[in-house]
Amino acid sequence: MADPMRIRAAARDGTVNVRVLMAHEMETGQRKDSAGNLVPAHFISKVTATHQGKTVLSAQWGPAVAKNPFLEFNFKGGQKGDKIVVTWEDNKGDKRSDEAVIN
Amino acid sequence: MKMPRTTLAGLAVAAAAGCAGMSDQEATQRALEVMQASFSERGQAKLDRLNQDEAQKLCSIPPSVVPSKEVTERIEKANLASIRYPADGRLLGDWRQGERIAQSGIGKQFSDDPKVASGANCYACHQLSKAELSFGTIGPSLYNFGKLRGASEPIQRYTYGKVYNSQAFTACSNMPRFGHNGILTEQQIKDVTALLLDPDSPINK
Amino acid sequence: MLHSRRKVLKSGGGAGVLALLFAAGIVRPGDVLAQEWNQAAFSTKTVPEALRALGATGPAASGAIQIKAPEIAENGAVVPIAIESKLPGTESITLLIEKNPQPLAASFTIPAGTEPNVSTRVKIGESSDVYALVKADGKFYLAKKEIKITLGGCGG
Amino acid sequence: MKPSSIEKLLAAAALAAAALYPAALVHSQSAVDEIAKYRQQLQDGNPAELWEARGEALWKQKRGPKNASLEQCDLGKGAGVVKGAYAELPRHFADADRVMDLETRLVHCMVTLQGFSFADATRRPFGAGTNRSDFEALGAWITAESRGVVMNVALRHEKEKAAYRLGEKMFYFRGGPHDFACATCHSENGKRIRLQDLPNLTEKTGAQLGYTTWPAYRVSQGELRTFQWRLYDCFRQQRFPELKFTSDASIALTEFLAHNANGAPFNAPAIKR
Repeated sequence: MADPMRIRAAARDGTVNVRVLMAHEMETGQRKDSAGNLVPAHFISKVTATHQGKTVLSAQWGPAVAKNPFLEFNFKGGQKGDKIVVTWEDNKGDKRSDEAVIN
Repeated sequence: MKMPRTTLAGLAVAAAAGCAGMSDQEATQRALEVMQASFSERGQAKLDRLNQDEAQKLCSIPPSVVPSKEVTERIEKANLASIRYPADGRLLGDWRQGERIAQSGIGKQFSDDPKVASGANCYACHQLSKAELSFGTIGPSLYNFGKLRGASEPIQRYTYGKVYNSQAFTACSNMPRFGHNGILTEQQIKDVTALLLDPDSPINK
Repeated sequence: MLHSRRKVLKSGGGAGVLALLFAAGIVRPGDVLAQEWNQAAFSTKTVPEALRALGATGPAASGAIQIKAPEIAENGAVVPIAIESKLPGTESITLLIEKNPQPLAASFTIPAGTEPNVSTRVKIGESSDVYALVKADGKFYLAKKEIKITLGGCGG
Repeated sequence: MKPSSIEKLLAAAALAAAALYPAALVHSQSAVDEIAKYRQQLQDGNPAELWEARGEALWKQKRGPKNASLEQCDLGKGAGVVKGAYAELPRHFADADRVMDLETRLVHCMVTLQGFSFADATRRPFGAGTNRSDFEALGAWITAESRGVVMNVALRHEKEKAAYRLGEKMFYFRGGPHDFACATCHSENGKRIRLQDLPNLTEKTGAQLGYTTWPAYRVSQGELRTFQWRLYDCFRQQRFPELKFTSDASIALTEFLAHNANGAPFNAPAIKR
């Protein structure tokens, strides 16, 4: 089971700034381990963020996104106290969903 | 023998010395014993790496402490005597190989494969070619090293010798003694010498 | 409709089919992002191939796209990059790294109400141009920036 | 589209960008300024937070043969007091009659409170990918609880004074095939290795800058590293043998460096190359 994300969402002047840290190895599939064997690719491939059920961002990633990914974006219409939900899915089908309250 | 300047560390030691009840010599000895118990051998890095030679012992001092002229001369004389120049008399190798050696920082670590040739990691401490922006400043810039000095035989001998054993010319230099301590092979030192002196080397452009 | 469309994408697989569908206005890239990971585009080995796979035929160079990234990165394992589009009607923002084995790094779909400004961190294997591809009002636009990757530390 | 036409287009893209955002493409700035910008951009969003979250949970989790948490662990300010504790470590602990740094104290608590053997507790000092280290998680959280607290490492006890004294000797100790000491890289101002600034750890400003920014998330490794790792890997690159985790030499050096940093606010976990 993957570790929880760290999500920060802050509303200012009608715009919500969202910053997310995700715990993931983001293996490229090109790295060799100490025994010389190729480590299989393992990376977050899809990310979605929703606010009150509406998608405010969706993304597709390849293995070039850095280990323990960071994502920042801004959307309009969120209020303090609203919930934002971020979900990721990796290329092996593992999923993780976390939520944060906008402050 | 040493001329201590007042450094922060020096002051703290002065304050602590009496209470900890050790002479400088005792503290040196005790530190070595603690280190011997605190490291374990791994791969090519055996515990004998904690056995200091004379230069290492005499140079285990802050940079603010200047060794006496007598000590300096003793270190330089002994190290000068260690330099082995190539039997074939040729001191300049291939600067292209030299550049590779200058870029590589591997070798002699417990994590390194002893079968793989070591690098000299020159760029970690020196500016060399203009193209490499990522260079250190622990040592002086060597950009245009050969252009400024030419490549006469005495300059070649000095350069080869300096890479072979830096402390032959500067006691307690921070620079590793690449030939003396078997970090680089004779051919590798020739290649690094060429990197520094060859007119076609990017260092002299 | 949805079912058959997915089937087309899966069985067609190749970039050509996608491009045709994009061109015909049958599929919008946004729809693809929401559903299937774009295997075809992420597998391409060059920027032109990636652009083709994304259906971005004939993108126009644009000064209204800003790539915010350091010109020199201390380490290629983590390079912070933010892309901001000032193009009205921005629908998606895509990041490509020319010298990476697979140039397509990340693609973001920007719904109405979300600012066309995203920030992330990527791996860059060696000094390279990076491209920001923006789709706005149905058209593709492109901007680039060079990022140098340096060797760092003690080197061992 | 042929690659050649793409190239033309990309050149045009660069020109257009230069017209609108001239600052973005100015090349006159030095490499050092650009690296500073790189570091600045990384500050916002430090993955160390992921370790901090795991560390806090681990502190409270009942584990080991005694099925106990670490919540009663005394880090020097009383059982269970975490806030500000790291800013006063290493220190002499009467219950063990030994000077201990954070990691050593955690091992002590894992053994005494949770019932782990020393070997089990110290099986994985440093993490690698999915093989994670408890010390790195606990270290991230415990040190974060000292953020902003002024460093105050006392030399009261005889053993603290002795540790400082020996740590200083070790700092200047030259050895191995490269003749390196800690001092080779860390005893002068304004030096760097490649493009990385080297703090002068023998004077206050440098010692403060160096010591108060560990632990750190190392982007080159994608791992959170504590001060024990910092010393371990410096010695590896000094070409010394392998430094034993929580060894007396590691604690003595930490005592020397931490005390030299006194007076500065602690500012970690940080993020570094």
